[in-house]
Amino acid sequence: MYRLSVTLGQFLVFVVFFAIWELLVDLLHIRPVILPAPTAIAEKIWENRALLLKESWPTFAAISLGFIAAVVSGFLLAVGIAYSRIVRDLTYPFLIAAQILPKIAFAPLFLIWFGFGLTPKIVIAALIAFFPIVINTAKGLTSVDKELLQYMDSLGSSGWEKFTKISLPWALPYIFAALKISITLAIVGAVVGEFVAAGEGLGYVINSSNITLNTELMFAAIVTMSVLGILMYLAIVLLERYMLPQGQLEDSGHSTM
Amino acid sequence: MYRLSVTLGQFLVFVVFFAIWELLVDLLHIRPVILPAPTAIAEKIWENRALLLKESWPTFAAISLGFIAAVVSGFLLAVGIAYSRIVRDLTYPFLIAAQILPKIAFAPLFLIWFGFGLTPKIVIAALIAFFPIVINTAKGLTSVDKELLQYMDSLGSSGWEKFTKISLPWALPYIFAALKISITLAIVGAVVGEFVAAGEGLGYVINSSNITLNTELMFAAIVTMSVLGILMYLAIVLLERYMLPQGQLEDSGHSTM
Amino acid sequence: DTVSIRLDWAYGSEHAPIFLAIKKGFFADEGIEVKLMPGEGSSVTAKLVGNRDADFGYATADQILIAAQRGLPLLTTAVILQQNATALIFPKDKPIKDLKKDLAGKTVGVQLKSTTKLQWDKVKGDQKLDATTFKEVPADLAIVPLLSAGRIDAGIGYFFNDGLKARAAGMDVDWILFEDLGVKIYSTALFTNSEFAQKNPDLVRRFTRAFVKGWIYAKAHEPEALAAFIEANPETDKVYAKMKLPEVLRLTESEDVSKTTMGHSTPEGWNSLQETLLQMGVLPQKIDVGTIYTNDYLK
Amino acid sequence: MGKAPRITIEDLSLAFRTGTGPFVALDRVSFDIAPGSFVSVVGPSGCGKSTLLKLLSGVYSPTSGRILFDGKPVEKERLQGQVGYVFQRALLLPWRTALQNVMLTMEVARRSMTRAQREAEALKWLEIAGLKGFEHRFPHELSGGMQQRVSICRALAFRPQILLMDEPFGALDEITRETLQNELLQLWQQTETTVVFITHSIPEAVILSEQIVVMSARPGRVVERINVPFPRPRVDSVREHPDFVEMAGHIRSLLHPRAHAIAAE
Amino acid sequence: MGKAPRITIEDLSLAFRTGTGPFVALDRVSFDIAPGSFVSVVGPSGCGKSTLLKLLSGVYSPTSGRILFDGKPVEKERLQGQVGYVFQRALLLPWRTALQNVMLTMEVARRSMTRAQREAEALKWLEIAGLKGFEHRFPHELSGGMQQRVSICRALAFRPQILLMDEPFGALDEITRETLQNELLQLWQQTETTVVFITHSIPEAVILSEQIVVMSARPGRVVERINVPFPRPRVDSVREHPDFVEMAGHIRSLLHPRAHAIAAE
Ligand SMILES: Nc1ncnc2c1ncn2[C@@H]1O[C@H](COP(=O)(O)OP(=O)(O)OP(=O)(O)O)[C@@H](O)[C@H]1O
Ligand SMILES: Nc1ncnc2c1ncn2[C@@H]1O[C@H](COP(=O)(O)OP(=O)(O)OP(=O)(O)O)[C@@H](O)[C@H]1O
Ligand SMILES: [Mg+2]
Ligand SMILES: [Mg+2]
Repeated sequence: MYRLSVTLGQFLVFVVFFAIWELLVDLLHIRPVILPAPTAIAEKIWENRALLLKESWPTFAAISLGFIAAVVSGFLLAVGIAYSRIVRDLTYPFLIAAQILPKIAFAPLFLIWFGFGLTPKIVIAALIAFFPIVINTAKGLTSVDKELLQYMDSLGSSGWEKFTKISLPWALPYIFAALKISITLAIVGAVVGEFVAAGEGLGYVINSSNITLNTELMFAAIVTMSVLGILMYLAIVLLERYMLPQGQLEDSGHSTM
Repeated sequence: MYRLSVTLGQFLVFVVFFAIWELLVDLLHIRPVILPAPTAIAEKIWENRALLLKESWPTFAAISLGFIAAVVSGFLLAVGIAYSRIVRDLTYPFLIAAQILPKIAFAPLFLIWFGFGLTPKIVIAALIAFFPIVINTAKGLTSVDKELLQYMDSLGSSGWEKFTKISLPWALPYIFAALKISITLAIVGAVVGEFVAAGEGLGYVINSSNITLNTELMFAAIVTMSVLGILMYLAIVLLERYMLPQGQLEDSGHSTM
Repeated sequence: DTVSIRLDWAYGSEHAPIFLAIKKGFFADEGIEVKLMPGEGSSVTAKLVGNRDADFGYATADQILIAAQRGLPLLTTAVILQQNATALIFPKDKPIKDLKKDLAGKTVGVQLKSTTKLQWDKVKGDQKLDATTFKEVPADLAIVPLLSAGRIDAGIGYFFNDGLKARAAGMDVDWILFEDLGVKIYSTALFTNSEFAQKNPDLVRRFTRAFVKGWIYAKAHEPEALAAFIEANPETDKVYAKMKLPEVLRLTESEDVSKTTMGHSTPEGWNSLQETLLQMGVLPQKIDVGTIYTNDYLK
Repeated sequence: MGKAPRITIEDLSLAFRTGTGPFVALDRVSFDIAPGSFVSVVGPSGCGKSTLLKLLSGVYSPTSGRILFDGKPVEKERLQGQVGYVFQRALLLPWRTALQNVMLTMEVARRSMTRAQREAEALKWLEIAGLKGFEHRFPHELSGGMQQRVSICRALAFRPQILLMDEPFGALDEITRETLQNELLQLWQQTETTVVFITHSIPEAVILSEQIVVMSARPGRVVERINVPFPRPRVDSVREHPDFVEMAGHIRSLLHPRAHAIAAE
Repeated sequence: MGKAPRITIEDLSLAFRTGTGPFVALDRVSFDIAPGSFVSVVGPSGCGKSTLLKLLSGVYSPTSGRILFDGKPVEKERLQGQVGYVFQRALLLPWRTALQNVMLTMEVARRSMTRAQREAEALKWLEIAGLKGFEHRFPHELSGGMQQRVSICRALAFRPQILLMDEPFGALDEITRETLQNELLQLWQQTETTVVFITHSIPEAVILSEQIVVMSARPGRVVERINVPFPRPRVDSVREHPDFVEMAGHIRSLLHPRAHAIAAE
């Protein structure tokens, strides 16, 4: 019952949003270069469906590879930070510096350093998506109940066991929060990468249609991009539902009938 | 003792990093337009110190205002999400969609929608920095020990008291993790904003020196940018030390002598 | 042989002759397979070719000169667009006839991401405009929407990009060419890495020949060029593309070219460009322009 | 401070939603608690004692049945400042020191007190509980029994009208336990406080209370309600009194068969 | 399974770092534990009992002094699979069910067992503890006593050579407590297990153990070590035996003055 009305509610908000948009464009005679109407965008999407689908693939590849690279490396670094004070103290300043560097400013240089095609896109996506993984995972790993670890110590368990049986499950909610943030950042990264360093992909379509002031096509590509992104985000949500047992999901807790 | 050697270690890593960079540039005869040597950059910073200092102000303003806007609005939304299932269910899809939209692609349109100067920069910075605040804060607020809240209920305490005395302090570590992620994103946002929508600020210096192939100046501005960012990041770390009592700081815990 | 070439920006009908050359097999005739890539501004293209990440580039001459002065080994083999396309664009209902008077109180959009802003600075100096009487705002990639939204009263951009796009979008705009304000400089040119040229003189010659041939042929067969471009870029705005191509082709003309051949350039032309850049303040010192261009590969 | 209300528990049931379907924790429990009385609840582990206390404090809402305070249904607003609750777990705020944890309840339930009054009151109770010198320790720096004592102080310090105590003295040594029992009885006698007290110690229940509610498990039901007639103060020697021994034996026998049945089930 | 080691505690001290400077929790504690013996530790709350157990299990390292197992210093590797520990808190993994929590120790400490064996063993212990039907509940769906029982099962299920139990039965009703006491004694008699048992109940200590270590607080010191000579099995009636009463009284008197001093300090 509740689920159904929520879905309806979400749908309604969507419809109202687009209706207002359409009306505003119509009533205020806003030119398509400034803001195209939703119907015009929809039309453009339908017209260019083959193109948009085709261009989605390289973008998808860049996002997923960049994301995976960020997750793997970020996770490993977080483990280092959580378990070794030296690693933490020696990497933190550089980590932060690296995160603060406006990577977008480097994008043209990336082109020169990493060549064309997939590589620079993946690098940018990974670089942008990396930081939240490190911060959140390290936080999760260090917030473990100390007595639980002591209990494992009393069993003479190995560090590896403590890690897999206690710390990792404990940190999972933190990690999933990070994954959700990072996937969206990987998307931004891949798009930026495609702005500067690619002749294909949705980012390229967005950029080139922006330059040629083909605003409808730009919006069409942005919409496709968003749909792609939402699908990837949902994949993570599903993974979370699957991996986090009942005891750890947000909406669990004491429940009376 | 340990602190001292860490500082030395960090310093050493820095020195080695720059030494290798300098050497590589020198040995491989890399042209300054492609990658200037650290010494050349340092020289450029010194030469242009007045300019860089002056241009730091608008950037600083954009970052801080955008960050504050993101924190305030993100926090409020997170509270709504944590306490109202309807708010959560109705905002989540849009939140995610908004996060996934390549806001950078919109940057030129922001000019049209928000005018020139500070506003579009703040908007972009806030939009990019917003998401981690919402996700992490909501996570923190919903992860509170249910029995603690029940205890407060038994006292007949108001929702506001439960919030300020239990949920908020409980969520603080999550919130600070988010602040650290977000400040760096606000920096990226402000720079992107300055790339497209400003005639001043470090982002503008980076962009315009990139066009005139004055790569040294571009790096000089990037370095200044990073220093600015690191200072702001450190401000948050200090705030964290000050606000999180001993019981909640990362390195607390059972400690024997 | 496979030769890569990076253009200045995303594909537009200003690149139609290149698509035509590929389609007609001019490159194939020379035994060359072309790897065509869009660009992200002339400055990036210049850097990439200087770094040997692309064999050829198609970018504005000012950026080539700046990059060469900054030590990148670049060699221009054909100056295709002989005239400066930069213009002050404004709606007809807020006309600007006399720069000195009509700009007062207006907001001018400038593009920081291109040297057009610097050219505008030179114009301001040359024409002794009082910059305090009007307002300049950044407007990268958004001249037309901003004009359309009334956020700016005039914008600096390429007339064949921003100007024609505005018209294609149904706005009634006019423009003053910088060429007519005394900024006579070469525009877009074909260039390569000089080290690459030294090692492969024959390949460079063949490539340049095929490239220029495309432009000559396009000038004579404009509809065919347009068709080739649209075929390769079906999602393009066809009205705008059709409007733009003849204007671009017209820019290939000059007194010099009419006497010699398409793509030809002169020491005077390059020196005048260098002079302008010096005045604009983007070039710290002079270089010998003879080292950065040659007409040798035009046969 | 007003008078404690008469508490009427009518046909109270509560079922939990679990992975394997609903689980009935309390099944039609009914009894009265007179104002100012001292009621102990005993029963096997898992029979629903804590659940009953959570219902009384308004933390849970019943699946059916109701709880009346002076004939009126409980409302959260009316509960404010009336109920002191010692949870089974110490349940301290990890970011507050012992002292600050004790002050928490007063902040919430006794707004009229000044900060200084709160602190004085908290310090007094910490001292009674033998925690002098540990006021500024964080919970993780205290032993298990000490944490439990802080939790008891927290509930006693604000002098509630109704005191719900879930095995408060379980983790304490005999001496500390006796000290706190005495303090509790004194507080109860001096004020009009109603105490509902869960314990696993039958002697403790008999020594402290006026009435003992004996519960059985699966589903949680009231088996018998026993009045404890011994005069006060009840000294340690009452333990040897034949009536005392008999009553303890009776309660034990009430608990026995059921409990064994569970263990063997 | 090998024989339990002889445990030698030599001059063991431990100080905690606190906000207000170092705090001595244990002060030069020395005693021996013979292989296969049952030792109870009693003492006022906060006297360092839990700390002692954490030192024995290798969780803490002493500030000075040492612990020898068969004459050799303890090492983490050698402890593996030897020590079962029931913490004072239930300390279950919130994301594992009761069954999975019990299986945790076997996964770590008894690698040779198959999954099925582990499960069978875990189920057996859960049944003994009266938790049949609750195997697939998550900790937050169990009552306090049930959680504690899961924690006890977890320690017993893998049949360690040394069993450290920190007030294991504190939160249990008499019947469940007796059942588990009997199970524990049986396990102890059948195998060569050494048990170190913390309790606040003097009768419990006397009934269960061969030796009782009485501790005092601030700083934590050993006051006396008492041998318990009563023959086994010790039935409930032993409580009435005059020797028993006398011993209990003696222990109480050892704890009394100190404890009162603390409360008044
Ligand atoms: N992590 C810690 N930091 C500082 N002090 C501590 C810490 N852990 C324990 N203490 C102190 O050490 C002393 C002994 O603690 P311990 O937990 O061993 O007591 P205990 O005998 O088990 O008491 P209880 O019966 O209450 O559980 C206490 O005074 C306690 O405050
Ligand atoms: N949140 C919950 N979800 C599902 N079942 C629950 C929940 N809380 C308690 N129960 C079940 O309800 C029953 C009663 O629990 P309760 O905590 O009231 O027992 P109790 O009498 O306090 O036991 P103990 O003496 O062990 O503390 C138990 O069987 C328990 O498993
Ligand atoms: Mg209970
Ligand atoms: Mg203890």
